[in-house]
Amino acid sequence: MRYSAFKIFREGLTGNKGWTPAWRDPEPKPEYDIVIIGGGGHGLATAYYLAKEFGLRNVAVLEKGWIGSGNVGRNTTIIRSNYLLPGNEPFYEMSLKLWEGLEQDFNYNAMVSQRSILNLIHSDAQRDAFVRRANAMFLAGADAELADADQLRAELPFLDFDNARFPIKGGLFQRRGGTVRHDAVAWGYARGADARGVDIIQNCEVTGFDIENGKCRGVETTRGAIRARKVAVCVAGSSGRVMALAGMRLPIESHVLQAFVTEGLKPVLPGVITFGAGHFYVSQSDKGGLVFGGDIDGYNSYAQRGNLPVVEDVAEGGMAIMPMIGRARLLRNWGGIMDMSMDGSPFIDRTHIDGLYFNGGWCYGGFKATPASGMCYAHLLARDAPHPVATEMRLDRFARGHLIDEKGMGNQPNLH
Amino acid sequence: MSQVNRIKGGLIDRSTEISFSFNGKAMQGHPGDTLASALLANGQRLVGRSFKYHRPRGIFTAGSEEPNALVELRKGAAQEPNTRATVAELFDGLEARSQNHRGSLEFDLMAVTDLLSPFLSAGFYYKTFMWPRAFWEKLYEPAIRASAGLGQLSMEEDPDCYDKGYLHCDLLVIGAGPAGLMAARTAARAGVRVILADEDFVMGGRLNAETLEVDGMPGADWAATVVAELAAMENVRLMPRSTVYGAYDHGIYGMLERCTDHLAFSGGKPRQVLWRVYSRHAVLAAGATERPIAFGNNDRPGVMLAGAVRAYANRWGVAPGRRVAVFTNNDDGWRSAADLVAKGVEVPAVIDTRDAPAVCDVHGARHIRGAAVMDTKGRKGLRQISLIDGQMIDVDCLAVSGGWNPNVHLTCHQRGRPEWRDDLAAFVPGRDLPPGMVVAGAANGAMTLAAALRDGVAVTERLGYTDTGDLPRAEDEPRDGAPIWHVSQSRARAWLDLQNDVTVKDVKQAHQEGFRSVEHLKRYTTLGMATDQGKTANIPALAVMAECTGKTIPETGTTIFRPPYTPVPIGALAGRARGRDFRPYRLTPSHRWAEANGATFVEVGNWLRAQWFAREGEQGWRDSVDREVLMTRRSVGICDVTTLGKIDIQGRDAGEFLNRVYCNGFATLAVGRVRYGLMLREDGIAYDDGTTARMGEHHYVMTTTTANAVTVFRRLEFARQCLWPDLDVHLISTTDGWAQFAVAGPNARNLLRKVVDKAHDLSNEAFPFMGCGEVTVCGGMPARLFRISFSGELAYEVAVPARFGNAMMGVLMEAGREFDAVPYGTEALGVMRIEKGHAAGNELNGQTTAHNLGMGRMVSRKKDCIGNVLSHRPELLREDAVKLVGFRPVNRDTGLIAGSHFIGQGDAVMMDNDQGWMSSVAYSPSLGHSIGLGFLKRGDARLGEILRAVSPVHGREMEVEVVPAHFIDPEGERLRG
Amino acid sequence: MAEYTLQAEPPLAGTKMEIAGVRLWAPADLALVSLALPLGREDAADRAIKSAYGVDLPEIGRSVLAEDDTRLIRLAPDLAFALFTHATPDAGRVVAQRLNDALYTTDQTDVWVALALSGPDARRALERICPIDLHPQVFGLGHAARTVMEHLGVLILRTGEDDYLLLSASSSAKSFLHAVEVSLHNIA
Amino acid sequence: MIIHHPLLGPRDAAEFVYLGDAALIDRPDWQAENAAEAFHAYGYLRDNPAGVHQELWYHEQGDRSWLVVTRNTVNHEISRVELARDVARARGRGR
Repeated sequence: MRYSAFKIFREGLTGNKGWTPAWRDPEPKPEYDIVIIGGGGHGLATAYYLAKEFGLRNVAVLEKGWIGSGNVGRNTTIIRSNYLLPGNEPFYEMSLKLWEGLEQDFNYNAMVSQRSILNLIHSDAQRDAFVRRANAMFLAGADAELADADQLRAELPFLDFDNARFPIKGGLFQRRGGTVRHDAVAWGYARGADARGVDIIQNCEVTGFDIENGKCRGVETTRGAIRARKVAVCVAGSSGRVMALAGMRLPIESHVLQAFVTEGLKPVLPGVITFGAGHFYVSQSDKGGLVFGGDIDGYNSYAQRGNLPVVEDVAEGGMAIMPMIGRARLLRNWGGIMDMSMDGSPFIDRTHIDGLYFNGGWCYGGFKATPASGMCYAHLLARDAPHPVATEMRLDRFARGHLIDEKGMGNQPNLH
Repeated sequence: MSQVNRIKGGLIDRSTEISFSFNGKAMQGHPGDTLASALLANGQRLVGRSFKYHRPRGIFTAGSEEPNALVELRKGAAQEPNTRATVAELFDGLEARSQNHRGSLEFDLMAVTDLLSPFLSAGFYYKTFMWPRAFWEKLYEPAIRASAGLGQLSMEEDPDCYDKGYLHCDLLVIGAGPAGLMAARTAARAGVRVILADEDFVMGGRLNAETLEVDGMPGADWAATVVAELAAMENVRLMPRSTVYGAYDHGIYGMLERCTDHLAFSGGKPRQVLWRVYSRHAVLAAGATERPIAFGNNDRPGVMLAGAVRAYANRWGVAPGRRVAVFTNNDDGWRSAADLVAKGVEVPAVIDTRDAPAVCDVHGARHIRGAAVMDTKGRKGLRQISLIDGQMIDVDCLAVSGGWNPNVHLTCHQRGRPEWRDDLAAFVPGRDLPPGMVVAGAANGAMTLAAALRDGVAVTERLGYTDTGDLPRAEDEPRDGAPIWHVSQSRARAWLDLQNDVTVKDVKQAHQEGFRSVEHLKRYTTLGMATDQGKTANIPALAVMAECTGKTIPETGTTIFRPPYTPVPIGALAGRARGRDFRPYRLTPSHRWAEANGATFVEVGNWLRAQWFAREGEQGWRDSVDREVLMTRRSVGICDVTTLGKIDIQGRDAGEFLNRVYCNGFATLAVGRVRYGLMLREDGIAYDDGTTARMGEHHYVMTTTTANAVTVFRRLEFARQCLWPDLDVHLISTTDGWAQFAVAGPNARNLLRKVVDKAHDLSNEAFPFMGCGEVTVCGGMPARLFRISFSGELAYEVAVPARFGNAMMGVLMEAGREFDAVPYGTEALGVMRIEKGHAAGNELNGQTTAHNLGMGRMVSRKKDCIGNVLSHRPELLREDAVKLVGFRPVNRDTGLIAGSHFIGQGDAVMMDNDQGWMSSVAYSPSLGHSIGLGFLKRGDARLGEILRAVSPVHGREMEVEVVPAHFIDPEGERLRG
Repeated sequence: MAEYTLQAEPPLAGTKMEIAGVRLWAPADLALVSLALPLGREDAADRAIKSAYGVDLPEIGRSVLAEDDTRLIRLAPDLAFALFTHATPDAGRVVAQRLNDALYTTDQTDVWVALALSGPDARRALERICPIDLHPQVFGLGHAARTVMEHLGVLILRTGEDDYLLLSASSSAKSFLHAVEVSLHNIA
Repeated sequence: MIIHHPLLGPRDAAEFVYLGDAALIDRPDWQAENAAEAFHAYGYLRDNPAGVHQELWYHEQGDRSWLVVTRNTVNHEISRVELARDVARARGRGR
């Protein structure tokens, strides 16, 4: 079924009785060419691009709960490509370009809104680092724009320019950055993949891998064994748990990241604002809630909930930078589990087990990466060669000493 | 008399009349009123508009679960959007306004969306607005945003202050209704520390809203006597107006106390206090929330929850209507009818979905059995209801009861799942409660008064707190019911989520489109996402979904309740940490001197440091900085460098310890000598640098960079305790203890000779470069002297106890007067270190190795040290790695740009041609042109080469020449002189 | 006679006020010296303490008053502080000599600043910033704890029934005073 | 969270700084033949269990001790807290 204004109009006149399921609810088949473990944004995008770009349709996506129940369903919805390092920036820029055409591509309005993202600058050293990054973005074909304090004062008069502990000295804009309605991304990809023949199987948890002589032949699930030529793990947040079933230790720790939304408010924020001297970033959703977040709690956790110190820390950052939000109320606060990698950058790679592939380590930057991650993983699965923008996202990079460490924090995941 | 609906009784002070306004209209109420009760008393039924369709909305509940009656309170910067009128305490002068309408509340222009509702069903926006692409941001989205949202922020800084605090107790009782009061009393009498918190401003919970008796007295009176007993006990803390909003790990609870929200003016005191309550145990006695039944047009003002209707009558002396019908599926609804009649309100009918005898006698009311309300009329307020059998009844208020849901929210904050109880047709707390928490009363499914009282005692005793007193006498009032969730015969839209306009049809459509998991349902329809978090909507919607799927409600699922229980202002979560109080300030010892001498300050972490010292006549900061550099290099300059981390390291194994934490050797450092040290992280990346001085046989003083002072200390403690626990090493920070000044320049020694006591020989022979020692200054003041140089000049750092630092700065300047000594700030410091080619934060950025920094040979292969092994990984030692080198502009008039990238002559400006970046730049007044440090591929082998430094973000590029990083005195003659 | 002399300017010198019935002041001339117990030579260190001060080192988290009014505060297995009144900037040397160098000493006098609070509501004010439980049954006389208040590291001591001594870093003395002052104002 | 410090009693976790897996105590021998491999595993590979986890916390706003905390990563329950120094010695670390 193709969605359109006309379709809505016709359904509206006939009592909205003609809508059909956005995706089927198939029983798992005994065998697929490719089984993707994880019905999150990345897994569904991978399936979509496998079918659409590489013509591989005998594909299943296995999801232990409901699709989109992982981090694509609980994030702060930001898209951007303002990275520094060559191992990252071309990948995220490709992702941003994919976002730009995504809705027309999969015929689903995910409310991609390029309302800009701003990183505030509070010191000269920070400005030097942002200039370097802005130029790296240009070199990779992305957009970037430096603003001085006066310009920001005119554009965002509600920021605290006069009484701030860490004065605002300027900012780095990426105007093409913005936000996306996160759940819709999962649904759009699922619907698109389903329409192209991919089986999306919910409530199907993988309990083991069928590995023989160094080759992965399929998976055990709560709904029976499923054989596959290739098994693609795509379960960021749970990577450690799932890959342990294949006997692998990863350069990843699982950490909880909290996110926050306020009650609905009439429009106050034009775009995404990031306060680097504190730990706070914020945007406003189409429904009016201020959606914000900060640092991870900082300890290993699979609990999908956090604790008060970070809640307070984030609120302090918010009040420090925009004290007008003091009377806005926090409505909901949730936690998601992040694959925090050892250098803050992800992996899209084969493993040492033949037929077993791994996508993970997204830290808390996975949402914006969804389209490119799907595209690059699909490329790897279909061609057995990395996509040109994902050549450095390898598991062996630490052994080689090839680090993609944007923040320069080293092998301590909770600092990335 | 504006209070047309005021009836007798209630816990309000009728002797005092207070004035308030709603949408500018003056109204009156009494102390004890909420804004909602006062609005109802004044006959104001229409109070707001719904989120999506802008449908008229009235007051629906009498508590914090309110989905409809959201208003803006106060004005100007104090404007407070989305406040529930049902919990806003009335005060004299209160100004309230309705929100979310264009034009007046009565004639909201946006109400046109309601006419388009067939086209705006669940998830419609995912299916359209995609063409043309550019229209989304420009047209569709702004329109959606403007119509969405609810209240308005003032856009001004929150004028109130907030505070936080910590409370500790043995038992936290959450909710001061019958169960909570009994729990608190039991534990209090047992002598343990008790905190009793309730979100209401009057303790007693439902007892204040009911006509039930305890121990032979009215419930509210009984509650007051218990509260009085507790208030007199030293081990009890009563906290009304305090909402426990979150249950966090290990018995930590978040609680918001509203201190001045019920006052017209805060008097400069915190508006709210955010308490973290540390409690061994908690009794959750949060009561229950009534749920509605969905039927056609059930969203009109005048349709209310039955328990709320009787609360208004009993507690506030307000009749929400003049003719009030009751629609119920359970016994409890009948009590509303009976209480209203007892207060003289006309109740034309009690419509019970059950075909069963009357629960009690309701004078004047028809009992309509096995019936249901199907539709309503009344555009801005209820006028008439029609039943499924076709009969119509004129009413202006309909009290609806669909049963009660235990308030299990806090039991789920640690991911516990509630369990379904068929006899109650409701979820009750599951077994997986937050550790230390027990649940009592209606929250635990003990739905009658007597049961709640019993339960409050029982759960507390189970925690080990016992009281031998008698259980208060009360009755078990009838609470039977038979669930019905929506009236299937209704043809008109039947609302589930009143705020977000989610109807039964929307749920059915979500099912039809495959959004069947509860989470999909919520996300697709926005059910339960409004400010009330679906407190009244979620369970009925779940029931509708269960009907569609043919499963039971528990099979269909439950949603996860997350903190906060009710919304918490961001201002309260931030507390005092805002504006200049966001983080503490650290001041250098000479701060006062600097202030008095024209310093401009800059934030360096939490420190404020003098950036430069402007003199009269200087046109801008560059003038000052150039002068400071030139005067220092020409004669002598003084800079407060106290912010560098200082760690006192003592112990028999201190030398060995240092040898392991620095990559270069420290084993051979002699007493009285200083050495530069480079520290790596264990992953082999350069981490921090500084000097360490050997002050005595077993005594060293380490300096770290300002930025890393805290983390270096932490890492050293890790090495000491976890890696080599049997080394005798002891660390203590002395950063704040010593005021340390760099005295740099050709006249540094001459100046210091005037200050350091004569007994100390400062000659080059006696106190050479990289020497150190304890000295006295100014006639016996203990001091430390280090001959080290960051500027490249003949330089010393002299340290005195910090309390003498301000005076010391003055003395140094006074002694330096004959040399034209200048104070210099961080800018001049930065210029001189770039001139000298020293790496600083921009170079030691956590991404560079000793190899990159040109210090690869310092990493000794002959000993173990942190980072040694991993620093030798192949790709970190690549032959084409970037190397730190100097740059100068080919056109000397050009200013370099930090952050520019290096591109070869003739190469395209793109990533594949990127050869490195400029990390630091400065204008060198010594050389008369801009200079830079940067990282360039194979940089050390490319001296003399001409490259382009491009900065596309500035739209600029310039030619630069690769030069050695030492721009000044490359042989180091000055600093050894 | 030296040409120049140095005047001491302790960051909170002269602080003295009463808010909410609580007296708040900065005690003058407090000296603080850290005492680290050499590994493997703890017994000798203990003996040196005993002979110098006439008391044993207290348990961790406790302090004792020695005969000369020096307060010995035990912070960790191998670390204690000696807190005493001493105006001249040689407290470290004085203590080291007294202990016969059996412990590693570091003068901490200028690293810290002190604020004293006294009054029945002192605890209620501290409740706003102090995360640890100061209830008299839990935090008894002489108890000592290092913790964090308003982002500042603080060593808190209970020196009397309603008396507390708070020590924090000297560089952030003003923020420290502000934090305590605001706490008092907010309960007044 | 609350960490029951073995010497100081219950303290809010906010006084502490987290490092990670207590395996970081087991720093390999730099002279071993497989030192490169061993240090790679030490520095980069983690068990990352969903369940009981031994981990290092530093009492920065307290007594500056490093602790080994045994905590369940699924429900955050802490079952044991030890001084890291004792653990390190028990694991054979010395000078």
